[in-house]
Amino acid sequence: MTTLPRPSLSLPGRRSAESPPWGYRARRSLKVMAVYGMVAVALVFFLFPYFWMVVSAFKSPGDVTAYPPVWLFEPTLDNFRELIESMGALSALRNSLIVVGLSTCLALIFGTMAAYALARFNIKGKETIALEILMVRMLPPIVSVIPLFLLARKFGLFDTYWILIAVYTLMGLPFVVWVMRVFVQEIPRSIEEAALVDGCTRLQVLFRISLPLMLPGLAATVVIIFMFAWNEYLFATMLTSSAAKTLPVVAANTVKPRGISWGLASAVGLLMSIPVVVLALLAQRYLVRGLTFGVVKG
Amino acid sequence: MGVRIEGLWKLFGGHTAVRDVSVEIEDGEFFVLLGPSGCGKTTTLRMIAGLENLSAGRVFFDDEDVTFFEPRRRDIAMVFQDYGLYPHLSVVDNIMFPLKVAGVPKDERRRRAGEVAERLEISSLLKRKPPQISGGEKQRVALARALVRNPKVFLMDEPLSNLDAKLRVSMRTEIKRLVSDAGITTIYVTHDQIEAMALATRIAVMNQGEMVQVGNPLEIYDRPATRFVASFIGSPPMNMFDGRLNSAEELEVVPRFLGEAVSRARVRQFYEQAPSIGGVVVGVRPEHLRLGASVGASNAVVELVEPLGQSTNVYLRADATPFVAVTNRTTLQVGDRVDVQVDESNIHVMDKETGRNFAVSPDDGLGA
Amino acid sequence: MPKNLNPVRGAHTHTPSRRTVLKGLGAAAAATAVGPSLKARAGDAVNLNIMLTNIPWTDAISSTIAEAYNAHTGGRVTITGEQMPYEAHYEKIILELSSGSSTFDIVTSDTIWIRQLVNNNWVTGLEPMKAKDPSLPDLNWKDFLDGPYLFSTFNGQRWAIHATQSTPVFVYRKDLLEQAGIEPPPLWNWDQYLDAAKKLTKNGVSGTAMLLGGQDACMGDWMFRVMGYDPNPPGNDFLLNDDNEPIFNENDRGVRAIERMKEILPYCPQGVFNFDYPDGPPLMQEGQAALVVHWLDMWPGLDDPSISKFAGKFGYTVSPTDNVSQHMVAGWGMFINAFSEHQREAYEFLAWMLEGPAYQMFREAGETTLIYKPDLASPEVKAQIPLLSVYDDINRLGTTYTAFPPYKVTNAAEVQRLVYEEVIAAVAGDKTPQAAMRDAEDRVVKAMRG
Amino acid sequence: MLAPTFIVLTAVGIYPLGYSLWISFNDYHPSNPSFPQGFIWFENYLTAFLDGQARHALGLTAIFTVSSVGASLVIGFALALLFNQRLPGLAIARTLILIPMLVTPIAVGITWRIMFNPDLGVINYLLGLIGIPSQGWLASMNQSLLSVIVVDVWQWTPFMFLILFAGVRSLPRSPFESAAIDGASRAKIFFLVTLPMMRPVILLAVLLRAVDSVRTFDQIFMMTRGGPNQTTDLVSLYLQRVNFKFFDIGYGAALSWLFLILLMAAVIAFIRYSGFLRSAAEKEAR
Repeated sequence: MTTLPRPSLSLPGRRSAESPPWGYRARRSLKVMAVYGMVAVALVFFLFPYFWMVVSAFKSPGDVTAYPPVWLFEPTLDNFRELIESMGALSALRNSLIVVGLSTCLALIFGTMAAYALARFNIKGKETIALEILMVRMLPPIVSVIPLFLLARKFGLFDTYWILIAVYTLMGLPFVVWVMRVFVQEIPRSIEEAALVDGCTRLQVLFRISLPLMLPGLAATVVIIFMFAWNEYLFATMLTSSAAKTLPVVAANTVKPRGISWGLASAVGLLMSIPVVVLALLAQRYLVRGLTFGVVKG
Repeated sequence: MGVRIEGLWKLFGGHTAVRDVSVEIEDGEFFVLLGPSGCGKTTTLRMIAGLENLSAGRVFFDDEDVTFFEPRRRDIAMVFQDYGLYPHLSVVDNIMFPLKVAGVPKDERRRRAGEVAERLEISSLLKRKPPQISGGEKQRVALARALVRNPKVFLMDEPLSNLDAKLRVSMRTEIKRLVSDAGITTIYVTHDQIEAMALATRIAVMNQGEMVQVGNPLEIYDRPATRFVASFIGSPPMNMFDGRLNSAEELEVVPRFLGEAVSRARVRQFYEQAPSIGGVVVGVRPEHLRLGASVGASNAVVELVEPLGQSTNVYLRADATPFVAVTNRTTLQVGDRVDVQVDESNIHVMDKETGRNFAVSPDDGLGA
Repeated sequence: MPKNLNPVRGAHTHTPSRRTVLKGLGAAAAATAVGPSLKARAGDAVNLNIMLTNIPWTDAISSTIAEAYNAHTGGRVTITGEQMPYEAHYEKIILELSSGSSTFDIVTSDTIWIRQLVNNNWVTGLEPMKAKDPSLPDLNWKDFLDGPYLFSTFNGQRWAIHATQSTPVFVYRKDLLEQAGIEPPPLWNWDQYLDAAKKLTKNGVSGTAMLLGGQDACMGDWMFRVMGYDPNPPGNDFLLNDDNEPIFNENDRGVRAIERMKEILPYCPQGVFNFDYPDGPPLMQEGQAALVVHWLDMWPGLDDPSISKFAGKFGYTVSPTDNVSQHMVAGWGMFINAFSEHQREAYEFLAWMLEGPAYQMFREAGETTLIYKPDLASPEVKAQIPLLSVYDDINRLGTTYTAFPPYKVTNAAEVQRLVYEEVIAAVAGDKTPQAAMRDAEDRVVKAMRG
Repeated sequence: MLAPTFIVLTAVGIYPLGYSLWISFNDYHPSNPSFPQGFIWFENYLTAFLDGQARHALGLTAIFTVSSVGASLVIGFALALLFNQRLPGLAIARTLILIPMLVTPIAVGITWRIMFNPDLGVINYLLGLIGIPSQGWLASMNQSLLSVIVVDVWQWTPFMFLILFAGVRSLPRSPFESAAIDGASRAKIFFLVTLPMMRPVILLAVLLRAVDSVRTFDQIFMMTRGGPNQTTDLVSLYLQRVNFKFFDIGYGAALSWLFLILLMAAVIAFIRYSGFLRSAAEKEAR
């Protein structure tokens, strides 16, 4: 038995005054500085174009094309004014919100139901289904835009919300099914069985028990499918006219043959990014988890 | 190889996880760090391994200061609570991994891995991958991987806590056998006092970041230095009662028979150690309570009897205070009145505030 | 594909007439007033929906003109317009009209797509309408330039009212020419142009600019040069003869045009290969180039000091040429959709447009390619839009008008694209100009099937 | 419960597909009734095999996809490891870095076109400040493809990063500590432990990105429309031209189908070769 220290009742600070040698601390702070340095480089690369877009949105036509670029200028809201007054941005915004909002909801509901069915009931060939879902995502949109245009014409759906809602619902479905299947699987069956024993119907189990547990997954999915539908251009421009025109069409319209309205284009880009960025910020905690599609369980 | 740590501190933000821990572990010792979860034992182990930066202090292997060595330069092996196997590698590749990164030739790697696998009886699993084998098997693989490289120090972080009760006991004996065969210095972290008692040549009990007592298992059991150690070790735990040292003459405690069992001389001895302290905690281990048949002076009533086969837990109440005693097989029944007796030497009197055990003298088991 | 070949349906000519009666606006129409249809009852408000693109004169249609016309009809007719990006305008026209859609009552279209609309019977001729229904108002063409007739008339019939007329204009920096000691051009040949471009290239200013990134814009650049070489019978386009055989490389003039383009390439800004119409004006406003030849309607704002650093320093004249005195014209027209349910109202609206004030509203909205003679004669307008001085030069030099090339074929967009691809490949140096022209001829012949 | 999905899939997904399959066996020019129209068996498909522009577009698409996905994988992985450090402020930076993927591709295209403008753009200006001569970017036939790849990497690396980051975060810690203790250097830990353990996540991220990347249209259309001189003429842009400039709808459909079949073959090969779905299914079974 060797000499052992007594149980120490000493106060903190007595021994900690003795600090690690300089080399050790320096190496560590060098490492921290390197991390922050790289983060700064990444931030500049990923944020500068967005910054430039935001800045341009508030520039006058003379400032926005100025060369060398001007960094200090008198900000103006003219671009936004023009968007609203002569480019119909407000009604397009309303259309976008209705179309994208509804289709996101529908895709969520249908997709979650399908995911629930796939995950809970033993359906053969899950691998094939996953593959098929992926295929829908791979379709070049240009393949289906002309048939859909004719379909919409035939059934009087052209330039209505319904056709775009249907298309965006389809676009979102594969994603929802894929992500939600994983979240359904992670809900212990025993919880649902307990609810059944406690006298819930199957539907009540779904809405009262399972759905709340799937919320993180739903949140992540909402952001992604909302984003894709919100930013979709080809169908929006082909399947609508004036009544159901959405924001991406307005955005494309800012490229005028006599000069890109750089300010207008930036303003509409900024305007459009706001809802998505807000949504993503709200759900970003869940985004990380929701996006691994069950390949990793986080 | 001996391990010496001096004044180890670990601060996480404002929280002090490890507070000025120093200890010297001898070559070949099986040293257990014991304590409840969050007491800093795992952090201490990880600082020894080099996985955690330390806020202050020094770590020596023999006489070499390894405080700022990266883990890979310390020549140690470690078994993790969740085994830390590489999920993408087969069992044999897992075992060979340390040899591979050390640049051992392939044939040599295979030979050594085969030997270790043989010794741990996992030769039939070599081709499988970790997700395909059971917890006990993973545990063996992790041990094999640690043993294959003949490390200087063997670190184990709660290696048995993910196993079921039965397997835990059998693995426990196996680990003890393997490690003592190899004669490697081992530092072992656990919160299970039985495991600690069974394995250790010496135990260090930790609480709230501090090392409160170091000693061999029986010392720790018989002479707990503090109220914490006393209550942490033993099952069922030590009975504890609030009491007062009113004067050099009197130890007041309910149930009264306890106070009565302590001689005046001994009360004075306690009182001299801390004359100003009134509140004390009086402790007695359940197996030190002797239950006699009631001969008039019965002082307790039986409330519940738990026959465990080997022994029996008898739950009693005296002076409206409940406590438990452990006896051999007994015919006692609920409602029986019994006479409870205890030896003065088995009664611990501890400072209510600091927790210090007056029954253990400072140089008693705690070294200098 | 079965199409409604009858451009004017009975129901649609009759009902509006009755409306006019009740409004007390046309006595003659009373004679034709017959059975009311459920769709459009007398006194119902009518909405005319117009397919527009995103340029100033179409802005005017959906704003000031819409208001004025609504007031003019006492609130009976409202005008709505939908702006299509120029890039998407062509495909939208085809998709809409080929499916027989009545979404748009009036469709605006670039010159080069006109044959498509007419040959497919997607639009209603103005003169046949008038012939069928004499109660319709007369169309007053006399206050407008002659150029647009070229591209809105087929088989002796009028198919559209013209909205604008564009023509090549040579824009140059007066100050830079003066500094370099170059006499400013009334009429240059291409050698003089190249020479000036060389001299003007310095200090971050390019001698000249081209817009090679856009199909239509690059074709313009090439055609300005093509037409400078050989006399053509008036009315012939430079691309195909009357039998739709390629003639753009007759006597190697296509090759020579490409060589010209390659010669001035070193004196162009770096971005020249990706520049399209929208990139031109900022380039000149910021003073990055000294000379450019391009369509008149693509250079607005050069003399606006709030967006142009070199406002007031630009001169305008006719496009350089070697030995021909023809000048291309192109522009936009407004057509009546053959599937529209409001053809009569559409006609009335177009007739009202031709009364004149609407064209002044074009100008007020910022349009610079004017065709309304009273505007063009006004000194204030000319001072306001110095670009228009090019018309004076055209008149002074006695040039004749000729229409922009591919307007004569039905699949103009495709033909233009094929030629564009070959021209750009040759300018980029992927092919020799000769090979490119041969390939272009082959591909155009193939594209003319059927 | 599968019914609504099935209905939407049929009406909006399968029907147009079937229609375009049928059209692909037709000569169909809605823009020009005087052209021959009608059923022509496999003529469109035969034409496609001889179409040099289609091959050119396919080659460009392959280069574009491989380099864009490859670059965003490397950068995304580096970012995932970088942001896995526990240091103050990184959480905010991590969120900010997601912004590019949230911006409308149309606006992304326009913004980058403005910035890439060789004569008026801010990028050449900034490069000029540090003494780098101005580049042609989108206008240069040598750099245009690179430039559109840069934009794609810019926009979608955050998406890649998000998936990889989730993967890195969910990795158990102990194998890395085991490896450190077993004597592995940082590089060895990365190649022998991190990479193999991240394999399923990497495969997933690559698959998702690649499938999206081959369809990229909006940004490139806004930036170059396939130019200059067709150096950025990806399949999606060529398809748009065939369909909407030439209005050769039958041929466009045939090209689309060939492209889709090729893509499916590539994806299936990728999945089979990498055992991606199998490993996911195994994981699920446990």
